[in-house]
Amino acid sequence: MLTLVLLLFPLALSLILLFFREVKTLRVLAFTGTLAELALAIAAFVQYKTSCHCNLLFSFDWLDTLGVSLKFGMDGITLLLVMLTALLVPIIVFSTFSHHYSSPASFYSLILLMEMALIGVFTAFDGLVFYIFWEMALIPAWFICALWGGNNRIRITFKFFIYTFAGSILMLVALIYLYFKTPLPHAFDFQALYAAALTPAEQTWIFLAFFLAFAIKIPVFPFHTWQPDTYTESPAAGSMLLAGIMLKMGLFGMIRWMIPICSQSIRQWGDMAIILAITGIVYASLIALRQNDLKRLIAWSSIAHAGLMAAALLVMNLKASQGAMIQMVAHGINITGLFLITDLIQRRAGTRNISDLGGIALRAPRLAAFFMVILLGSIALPLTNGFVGEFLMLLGIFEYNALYAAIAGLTMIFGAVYMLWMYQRVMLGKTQPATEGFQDLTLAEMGMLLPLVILIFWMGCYPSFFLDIPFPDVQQILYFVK
Amino acid sequence: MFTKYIFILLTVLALYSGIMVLVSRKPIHSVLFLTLTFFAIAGHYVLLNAQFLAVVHVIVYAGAIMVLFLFTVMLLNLNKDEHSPKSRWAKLLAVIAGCMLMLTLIGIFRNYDLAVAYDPMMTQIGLVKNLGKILYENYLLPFELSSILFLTAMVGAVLLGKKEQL
Amino acid sequence: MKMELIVALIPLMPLLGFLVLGAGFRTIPRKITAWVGPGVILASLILALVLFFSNGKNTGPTEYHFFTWISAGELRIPLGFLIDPLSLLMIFVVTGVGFIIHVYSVGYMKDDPGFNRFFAFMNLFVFSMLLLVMGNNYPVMFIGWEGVGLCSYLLIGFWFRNQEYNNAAKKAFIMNRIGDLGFLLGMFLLFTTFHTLDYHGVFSQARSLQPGDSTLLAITLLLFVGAVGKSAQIPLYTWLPDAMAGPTPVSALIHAATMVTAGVYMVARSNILYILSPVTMTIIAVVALATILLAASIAVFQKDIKKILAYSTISQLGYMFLALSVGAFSGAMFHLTTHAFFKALLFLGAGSVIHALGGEQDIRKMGGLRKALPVTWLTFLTGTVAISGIPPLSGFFSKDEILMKTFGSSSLLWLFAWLGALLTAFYMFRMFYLVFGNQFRGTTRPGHPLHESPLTMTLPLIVLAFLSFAGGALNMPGLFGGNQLLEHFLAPVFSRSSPALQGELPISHATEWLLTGITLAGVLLMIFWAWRRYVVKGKGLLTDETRRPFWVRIVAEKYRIDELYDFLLVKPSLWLSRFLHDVVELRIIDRMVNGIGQAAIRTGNLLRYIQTGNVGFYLFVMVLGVILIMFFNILI
Amino acid sequence: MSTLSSVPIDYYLVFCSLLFCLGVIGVLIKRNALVILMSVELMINSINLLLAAFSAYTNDPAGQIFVFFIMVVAAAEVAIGLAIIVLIYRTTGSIDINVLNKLKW
Repeated sequence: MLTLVLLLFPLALSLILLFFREVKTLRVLAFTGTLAELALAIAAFVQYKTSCHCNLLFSFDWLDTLGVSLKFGMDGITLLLVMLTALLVPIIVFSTFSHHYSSPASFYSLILLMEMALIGVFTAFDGLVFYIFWEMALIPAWFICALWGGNNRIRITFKFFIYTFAGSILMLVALIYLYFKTPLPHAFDFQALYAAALTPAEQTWIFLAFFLAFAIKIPVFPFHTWQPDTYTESPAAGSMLLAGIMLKMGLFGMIRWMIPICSQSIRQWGDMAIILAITGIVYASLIALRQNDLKRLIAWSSIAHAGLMAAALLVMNLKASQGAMIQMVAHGINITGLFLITDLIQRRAGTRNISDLGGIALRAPRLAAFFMVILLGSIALPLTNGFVGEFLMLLGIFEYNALYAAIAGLTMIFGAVYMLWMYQRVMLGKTQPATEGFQDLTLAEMGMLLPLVILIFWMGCYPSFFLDIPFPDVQQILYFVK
Repeated sequence: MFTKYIFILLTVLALYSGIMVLVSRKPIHSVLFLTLTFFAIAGHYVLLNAQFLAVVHVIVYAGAIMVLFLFTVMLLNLNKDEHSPKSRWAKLLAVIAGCMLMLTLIGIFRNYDLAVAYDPMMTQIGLVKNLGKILYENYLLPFELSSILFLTAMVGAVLLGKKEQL
Repeated sequence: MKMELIVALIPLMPLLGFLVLGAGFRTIPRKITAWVGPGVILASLILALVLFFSNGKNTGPTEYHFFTWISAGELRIPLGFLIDPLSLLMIFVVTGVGFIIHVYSVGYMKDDPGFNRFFAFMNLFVFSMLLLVMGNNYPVMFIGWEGVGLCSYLLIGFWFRNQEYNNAAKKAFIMNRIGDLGFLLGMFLLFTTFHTLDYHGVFSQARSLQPGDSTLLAITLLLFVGAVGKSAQIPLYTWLPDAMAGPTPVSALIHAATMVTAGVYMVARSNILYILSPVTMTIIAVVALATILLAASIAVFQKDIKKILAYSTISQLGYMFLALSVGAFSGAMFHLTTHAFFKALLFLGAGSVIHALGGEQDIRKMGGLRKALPVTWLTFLTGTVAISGIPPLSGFFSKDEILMKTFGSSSLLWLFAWLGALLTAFYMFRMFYLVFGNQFRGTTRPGHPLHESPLTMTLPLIVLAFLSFAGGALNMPGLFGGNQLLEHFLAPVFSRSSPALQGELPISHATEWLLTGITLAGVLLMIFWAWRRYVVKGKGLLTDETRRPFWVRIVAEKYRIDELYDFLLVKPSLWLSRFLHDVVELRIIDRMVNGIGQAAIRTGNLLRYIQTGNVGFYLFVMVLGVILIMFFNILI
Repeated sequence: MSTLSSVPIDYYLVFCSLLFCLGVIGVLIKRNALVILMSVELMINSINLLLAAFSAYTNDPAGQIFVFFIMVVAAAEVAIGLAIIVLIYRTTGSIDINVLNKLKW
């Protein structure tokens, strides 16, 4: 039941918000609402006991004759991602307070709608319902980017929408095909889909369809071209939602839907996919080196990180999968932090061109410290959150194929290069005209970044807390795969 | 055997007037021949022991729809010859297309074995009593929805017919 | 107090210092920082002493488990510490030398606006270094390994207004990262081979392997890549000279005494793995010798006092690796310890000189500082003599031991190592004479007369000078009637690998005396030559560098290795980055994606013309369509 | 009433198909929108009759119910269709479909 509340509460709130006009009321409502959602998520965590697929289950036969049921529930993987979503959205909402968006009611309403859709994606136990939420998440994301984005937004968001939508349609086709292969009576329930009887050729096609859908969403090289533009042109909140949470949809889809269903063909064809993902790591890292737009650089870094996570999931062993699990959370936190800081810098300096910035650390040492911590998290320094994930993922990939791990490991070097170089040009050195009167962080802004920093160290120093949540389910899925 | 003759009579009547609908030059003649066709079809309904349908058919088609057509023809003063008929080739092509369709349809029907179990004259389903029961028991919702459809059509027709801009 | 608590507190004290100073880096007054910064290190040192003495005679390894850090499947990495003689020695070096340098920094950094930040980073460094040496498994070592890299980055770029310094910092971090990747992969291979990453588990399983095992070869090579990065050996050494951009105490602590020796520690820790793979040992020997000679030859022509010391450090680290490569693990650790003393002393002395001259680092603009800086002069002399290897100072004993062991392994290796020792003596005394001999050649800033440093700075110099002088007593070789304290102390750690070393030829005392004599004679000759050249003739100050022969120019320009790397690695990756973005990304991949969209639009444009607008035509087409569909229905 | 077994269902099929094809030909050859609409009615009626015939022959009332609903729809369609024709006439002054070729590419 709590799952349903988690799902419906943001929806209700997003509808309620439409009735208000006053910006302040809207902000307070949206922020307290998302905080309440976080409280609900924590309540779900407390209630969550063992790992069976019966946790916090809600089921309602929706389309009886088709075997579609509104079935929501939580397992460890879901719980982790729901907690991440519930945690990041209040921070994202808070970060928008210093902006003046036109028609704020729809803005906050869309953010909440997005939160609802994301939670729906993660909690759905039914294939069709999963698909519906999957598409539903795209709509608010598109509106947020297209209405409040940068100058080039229409062309770019159009591409974003069509591209990701095209992938999703393939997934729908795959799901429907699977549906007809499920044991009688046909159903879209995930356990029914897992049990679908497929010939190897069929499985390969299903795998290709799923992989394309998820690869576009994540995005995996070479299906990434929508991503840097979209991240760059979106408003800050949009970039954070896209990179922080929406990216995880694809990875989540991989482990929940693709791996258990297509394990055979992943064994057969997975190498191709892994090679693509790993190529993407190097490719994106290299391109990130020369980016001059702060947001674009972070976007490219995100492609690199996402490639590693995708590769880790595809090798299908426990270490890599667990690493991907914790890295999903870690990446969500780090990338949100990086975008937050980019937003802060852009608002203060009026630009996010790296060449126009510099010397910010002189004026804003607190910002420099926070930035450094988040940056260290994203370049995977031990005792920060990024390391645990990367260590496990690389170890898992190494067990699969040492060469892949060596190439994927280049991300450690390249990540350090582009991130530190960026930090050096933005924060260090002498001040530039744009950064001359740079203000340091206010108390509120520190309050916004502090939870992220705490999590970065918490996850880095005591990751067991986070690793234990999805462990039984990941293990079960991998056991099932075998 | 009697019914067979009636069937043939009605069929010939329907087809003749159907052809005349096409052949007539003046729209008003077409309308009148169409009415004749509808009456022939109503006769067929009676022959099939579907009295209710026959009655409804006469009321709706011959009564309402054809009046509407007539009314439109009169109102728009359309009763003129088609001064520039389509080219002969176009007509020929159209007729050929129609015949091909006919052939295709017959070809399809030949593929099916239409063994029919019931004697149509013995069935009582076409009676008002039986049909009404079924209509109000099993098809109540579509029935009610059709009223909404009508309402919509009415509103649409009125809106379209209004002269001034909205 | 419980042992666990003491052990846990040793690294936690510096962490506490970092947290306090880091959180309040804008508010805490300098006076408090001046106490807290060195104080926490002193606390660690005292705790380490407590640990050492309460352990008493029990020198066996003790493991302390705190909690499971990472676990996934059969992988279980505990956050645990291992206290054995090796880690104890390292703890003493780190906290001891660290404390001295912290005290020195109080004076050195007195006027710097980033005083609190400096001590926060220094404390963080000590914390990381302690984790590195105390961990009971490779991943915990790796935490420290990367942590010290980070602190090195932060401290090299401490004066971040200058982008040159930032470049140096970045370079250091990235080169370290390259090594770290090797380390990481080595760990992975260790895990896939032994299914554990604990020292205990790995070493006990490794012992059963055959020498020359190919997996072991790969593991040791990968780990050695890590060591190469951290300990600045060929080919990843170029960051260390650049790292001299940081404040001098940083150079002393991180880039001379502790962090750069992490690689040596790691190899010594993994001694059993290395002993079992002779090929790696040969490679290490070659790399070490090449590094010794390369760095020493570059040092001869350097003009920056700190850069000379940096190259000297690289060269001395080469000696340590040389010792490791011939299986003289305790010799390497001995040299590590004495090197920590005298190199820290030299750096701090250099710092004192720089401090006195108001930031001048060019030795051509120094000279004659003996009178102005008597304490610095005397202590610096101690350090110089020690590093040159003149008895009875510590450097002599540690270097002599390495040379002996090397000779036992191969006389060719010894010859090159001997050459390196001569070079060392020459460049060290060149620097010494140029700085302290003759007359002052520079200019003093008005209001800044040459002055001896304050007590906070000279006191550490004196302490370190004493240690450099007497440090040899730690492991006096049997040749000189010593009892080899350190070797016996460390023996349990290396006992596992000693059976594998049995095949070595013992060297007779006579040979030992002879070799020592040859070395000593050479060194003294070199010192004499340096004295003749720089004091008597007053050379080396000239600026007519263009007239030098070609090979000298190459050496003086550091063999142009930096330029080579720039040409081979940096430029191509930047070019590749641009190529990938401008050509592959925009022209190929993105164009393909957009092409699909445009194809749809173009097709639409073509199909548009079917819409003739003629209703009759539409009807005709529709009927035809229906007929076709039905017709096909029949066919099927 | 006497039996209709002398009239097999095939007769209805052929008759209705002929009527339907007449409607199709009408749609194709006529240019007057009104007559085209009438031809459409002809087609609808042929279908209705066939439905009723099958309904009677198989004793299934659903067919006749559907006829009923089709009539409903047809009535609505005619109402709207004629309204549109009137509108077209008002705007273009003609109901010749060849005039209606504004909607092209």
